[in-house]
Amino acid sequence: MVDLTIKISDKIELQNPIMTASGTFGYGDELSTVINTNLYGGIVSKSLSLEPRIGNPPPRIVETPSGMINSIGLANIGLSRFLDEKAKYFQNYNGKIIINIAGKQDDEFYTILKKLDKIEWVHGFEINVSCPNVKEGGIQFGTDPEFMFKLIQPMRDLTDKFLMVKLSPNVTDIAQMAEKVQLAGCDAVSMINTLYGAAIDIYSGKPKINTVVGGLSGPAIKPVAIANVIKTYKAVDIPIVGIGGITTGEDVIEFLLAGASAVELGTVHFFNPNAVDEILQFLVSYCKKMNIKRLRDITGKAKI
Amino acid sequence: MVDLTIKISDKIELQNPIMTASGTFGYGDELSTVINTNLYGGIVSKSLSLEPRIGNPPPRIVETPSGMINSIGLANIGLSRFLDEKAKYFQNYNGKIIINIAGKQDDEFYTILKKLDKIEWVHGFEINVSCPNVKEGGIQFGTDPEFMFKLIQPMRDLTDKFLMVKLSPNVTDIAQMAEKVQLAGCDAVSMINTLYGAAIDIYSGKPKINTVVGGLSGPAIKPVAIANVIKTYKAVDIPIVGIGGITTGEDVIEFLLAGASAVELGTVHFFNPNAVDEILQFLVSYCKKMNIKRLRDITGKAKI
Amino acid sequence: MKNICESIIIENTQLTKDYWKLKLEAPTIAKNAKPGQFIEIYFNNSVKIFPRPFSIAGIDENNLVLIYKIVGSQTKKMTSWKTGEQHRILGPLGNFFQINNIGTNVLVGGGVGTAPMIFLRSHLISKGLEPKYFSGARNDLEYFPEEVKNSQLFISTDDGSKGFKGNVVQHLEKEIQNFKQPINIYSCGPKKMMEALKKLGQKYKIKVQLSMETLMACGMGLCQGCAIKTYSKNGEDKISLVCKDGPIFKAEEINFHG
Amino acid sequence: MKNICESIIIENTQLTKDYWKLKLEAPTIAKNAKPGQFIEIYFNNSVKIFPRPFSIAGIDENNLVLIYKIVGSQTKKMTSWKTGEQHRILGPLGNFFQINNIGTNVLVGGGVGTAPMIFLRSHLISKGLEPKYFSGARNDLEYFPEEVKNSQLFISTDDGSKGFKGNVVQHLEKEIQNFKQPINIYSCGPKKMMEALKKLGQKYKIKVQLSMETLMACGMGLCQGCAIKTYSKNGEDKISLVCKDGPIFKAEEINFHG
Ligand SMILES: Cc1cc2nc3c(=O)[nH]c(=O)nc-3n(C[C@H](O)[C@H](O)[C@H](O)COP(=O)(O)OP(=O)(O)OC[C@H]3O[C@@H](n4cnc5c(N)ncnc54)[C@H](O)[C@@H]3O)c2cc1C
Ligand SMILES: Cc1cc2nc3c(=O)[nH]c(=O)nc-3n(C[C@H](O)[C@H](O)[C@H](O)COP(=O)(O)OP(=O)(O)OC[C@H]3O[C@@H](n4cnc5c(N)ncnc54)[C@H](O)[C@@H]3O)c2cc1C
Ligand SMILES: Cc1cc2nc3c(=O)[nH]c(=O)nc-3n(C[C@H](O)[C@H](O)[C@H](O)COP(=O)(O)O)c2cc1C
Ligand SMILES: Cc1cc2nc3c(=O)[nH]c(=O)nc-3n(C[C@H](O)[C@H](O)[C@H](O)COP(=O)(O)O)c2cc1C
Ligand code: FES
Ligand code: FES
Repeated sequence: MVDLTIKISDKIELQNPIMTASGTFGYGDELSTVINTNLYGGIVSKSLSLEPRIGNPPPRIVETPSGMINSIGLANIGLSRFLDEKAKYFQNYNGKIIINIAGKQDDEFYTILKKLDKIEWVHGFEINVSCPNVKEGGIQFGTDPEFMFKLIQPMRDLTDKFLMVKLSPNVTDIAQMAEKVQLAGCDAVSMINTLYGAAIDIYSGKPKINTVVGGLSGPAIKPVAIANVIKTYKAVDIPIVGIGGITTGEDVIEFLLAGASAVELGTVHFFNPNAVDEILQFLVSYCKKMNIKRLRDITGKAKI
Repeated sequence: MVDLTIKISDKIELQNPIMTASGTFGYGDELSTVINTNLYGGIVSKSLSLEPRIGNPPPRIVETPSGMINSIGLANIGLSRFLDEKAKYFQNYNGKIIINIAGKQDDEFYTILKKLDKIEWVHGFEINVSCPNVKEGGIQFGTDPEFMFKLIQPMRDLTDKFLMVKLSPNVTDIAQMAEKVQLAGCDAVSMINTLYGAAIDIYSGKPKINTVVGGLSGPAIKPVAIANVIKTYKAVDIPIVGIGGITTGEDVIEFLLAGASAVELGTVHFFNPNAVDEILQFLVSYCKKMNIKRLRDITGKAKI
Repeated sequence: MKNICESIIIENTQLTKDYWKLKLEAPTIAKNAKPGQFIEIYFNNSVKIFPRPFSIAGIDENNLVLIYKIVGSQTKKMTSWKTGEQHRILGPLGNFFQINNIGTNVLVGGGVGTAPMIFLRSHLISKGLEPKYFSGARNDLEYFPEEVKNSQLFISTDDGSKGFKGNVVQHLEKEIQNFKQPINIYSCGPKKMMEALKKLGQKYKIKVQLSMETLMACGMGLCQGCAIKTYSKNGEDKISLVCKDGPIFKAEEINFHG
Repeated sequence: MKNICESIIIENTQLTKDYWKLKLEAPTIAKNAKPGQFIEIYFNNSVKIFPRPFSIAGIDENNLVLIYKIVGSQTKKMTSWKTGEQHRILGPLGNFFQINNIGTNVLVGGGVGTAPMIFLRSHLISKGLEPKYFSGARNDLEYFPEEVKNSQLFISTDDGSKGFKGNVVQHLEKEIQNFKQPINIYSCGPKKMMEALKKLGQKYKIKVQLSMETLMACGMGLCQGCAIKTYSKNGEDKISLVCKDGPIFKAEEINFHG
């Protein structure tokens, strides 16, 4: 028997290390008629804001070599509708439910956090700091260590639930950001959000993404994510949730060896909605072949 | 008749905007028996250091989705052997010759620059600031704006030749770095060098690259490069040389529209040594189709 | 109910220079599919990562019929697919045409927009309805639904190389007074054509349903990438997802100036 | 002289479970190729971007013969290539075996290491020399050079399912005293085997030439990616490029502990 359960901090135990990445799995229920969504260890919701947001105008996505750029603009139905419409599905959901929160200013984050802290089926939070702060002229919360620290530190007092911060790779030193997350008393750090990316239509001269620069994801960015996890694993003691280009079970093992305790599947859902199933099968067969009893034991075990 | 000539500052005019990216074209002569190397507007040499370097131990390269990671470690034959062995080939070379310089401390850069300034067939320099500074505990010259400025500013007094600085994308704000290059009086900026990337063999647990983290290049990183060129074009007035994942003529046009005055071909040489030929043919047919008389006129003309 | 399956290629034949017909065995999808719906085809291990959406052009027992045009790398790749091969597909996706049982049903298809119209037409005929079919193209090299009975088929080409000379909407407007009211228009094709149909609908107070196209990543509401600008019932600016809220929209919903 | 060309597939046939033979028309390369050299095969528009190196296993007029084993995605893809298709290749690349005209030439091939040995053997025979050929494998499912005249062919398998039971180097050591001096060994195969051959060479004072394998990006000295650890003439640590300084090295040059 192979034990796939893992813990991300003492607060969250998952039946397996596979979660969904925010924004790539709808609200969690869309795929439930196509695949068995209970296969996931946990679901991370689409980034939620206080009020509904229609998101950015089209075009919002474009294909790039082994990847894609998106600029959805955090389109979401807002906190109240989310709670009204999705509660029933999530109450009956097997795995853990982590709500990704994205605000345009500090208060928005805190308000959402306080409300959701009381909801029973919400097991934890992932804070998306890759969105521009409207008050501070659109600077991203996630690019300056002090700036981010000021945002996240008060959060620890607002909830005892699992609290994780999702970091952007578009910084000089992601490990330094992770250190701040740890300092703020958060339970874990997840990485990576998308890389900056852009594409231009050479016949119209127009950017292929409405906001000109969007977020690059998919298999293309996996090496960047692995490098970031390796660096961060050396720098902090809190668990790391690895994200970026995961497509196969091999990729999941690679993230775990690099230092991740769990992972999130993102873009793969668009080209292989069934990935979770194939990945879980691989994890079991890998553990058997390599004589690994508990998958969690391989975290950070790369020979580096 | 389509005019493909371009200028990168007043100091260098190229017969076309296609150059080679440092480290992906040997010393410039290796391919000369396979393709017509005179097709390039210019050749950028392998990074040169004062003394020969054997480079990093194997494994040095690995494939990643639509890309690769390398950690060659600036292996090169050193300045004197370079001048002895390659002079004859370069003296007879049609296009412009730009020497990429990589030192481990300030003095090494300056010594090489002074020597090469006197060599007639050397038309200009590309300064590689993505290497670790041995004196300062291995911090990269290219990640801190002030640190880089201190390195490059004295260079302007050492040569009147074309002087370009090659920037790393592994920073929070590449445009800020480019502003420093402009402030230092350099003639141009080239971007991007490789992204950080890593990969782990899941059966041996060993990193697939000797140095654990290496440099990611190839088609996968093109969107990142385009985004960086767009941002930098807004921030500086000096010309930009675009690098990163260029594979086809379409890619070259995309870089020019984004704001590049010229481009360098890198990883593509490994999977399509003939790319320059196919690209030049495309550039001509594109210009005809779009009724563009001078290719240089499209630089920065994306509708952003 | 959406279903992912390994479909088996039953037939893959060239129709015209650029048009191909693909028949796929996919029983569960075939059973549930309605005219206007589409499927996603997955391409393994490809530099281009998105699946590709194709309208269902017909159902033949357990099989789906698609009509596809070579426009880029993946449609090119599809032409090399051989009978017996398995390819993963997802469907049926999206909403479908709302059918009217009285008056005249007018189908307007252009280019690859032909595919869903053929399915819709068979469906209407199976219900005993006799739809009029307007098929327009730039010239006679495009694909036309030859099987349609001549009396109900109205062909036009921009260059007059086949049928009426002019665009398909001009052709329709010329004929429209002869049709029994109420008229219902169903259409799929280039944006320009659909915009003209929206105007025609407003002019003659005809209900028009349009099948919209955009770039899609997931095809099932996960990514929110397939957004188009639309209007809400009370005319406010809105954003809709083609794969989930569409691909079929009422003409008045579409903001063609977005 | 290296040449890039669109080679035409003449033949692509399965030899054993995992081994295939590919014959490609590439006149310029065929004319210049020497035993030990290799070519790079390019794969268009692929998620895996590197070309793949293959030793030349023989020349047949204008054609190159390759023997390849399915080990991953690109070798798998190659099995679908059909006669008449064009595929871009580059070659001949690298250095070649240095041939000795006196004494005994001993070829030692294991697994895909068979390919260059077959070419070398034909070459030696065309010069009137009679090489001994030692072919080793794990078991009889591997590919063996059947065409070799039996008296000169020495087969071994680890499990004894074919020929001598044991590894190829043990086999060779058993036979070596029967061979006429000076002996020259030429080999291509797994690292372990080549390391054992190096030791054998030291023990018996025999010149050994080894064909080395590494991951390659460019195959022609551009990227410096195919580095291996070697020793210089005076025993200093060195780094050599397999594609340019090799693939053939003197056994004493190779640092197997790198
Ligand atoms: C709901 C829906 C139903 C469709 N039904 C059919 C059908 O029945 N038959 C059929 O042949 N095609 C249909 N299409 C279009 C089909 O999906 C595209 O032609 C296909 O994705 C192109 O893939 P490719 O890799 O060959 O081309 P690519 O290499 O991806 O693209 C080639 C060129 O076509 C353009 N392009 C590609 N897709 C679109 C698009 N959706 N809208 C505008 N421009 C595009 C690209 O910008 C590019 O310039 C449908 C699309 C949608 C959204
Ligand atoms: C000079 C030279 C000559 C060669 N000649 C032949 C030949 O004649 N016939 C033949 O079948 N093969 C030969 N090879 C090996 C051949 O190049 C590889 O088998 C091929 O590149 C694998 O491609 P793939 O995409 O199928 O496998 P991949 O998917 O790239 O790899 C599959 C597995 O094999 C491993 N692997 C791949 N290539 C190598 C390598 N070079 N060394 C060690 N492990 C590797 C990978 O790490 C991976 O685990 C030669 C290699 C070199 C360097
Ligand atoms: C279409 C799309 C929408 C996304 N939306 C969000 C979001 O709302 N919030 C967030 O934190 N990350 C969002 N992301 C980022 C992903 O969660 C993930 O971090 C990133 O895509 C890298 O993983 P991948 O390569 O596996 O997709 C989005 C990604 C994509 C492709
Ligand atoms: C094998 C290899 C070696 C490289 N060596 C150097 C180098 O010596 N100096 C340098 O400035 N850049 C070096 N680079 C970076 C390239 O010049 C280029 O900036 C980068 O690869 C991005 O372009 P590409 O995606 O087109 O390859 C190297 C890249 C590769 C792949
Ligand atoms: S294509 Fe993903 S939501 Fe429509
Ligand atoms: S493979 Fe590029 S130098 Fe050898």
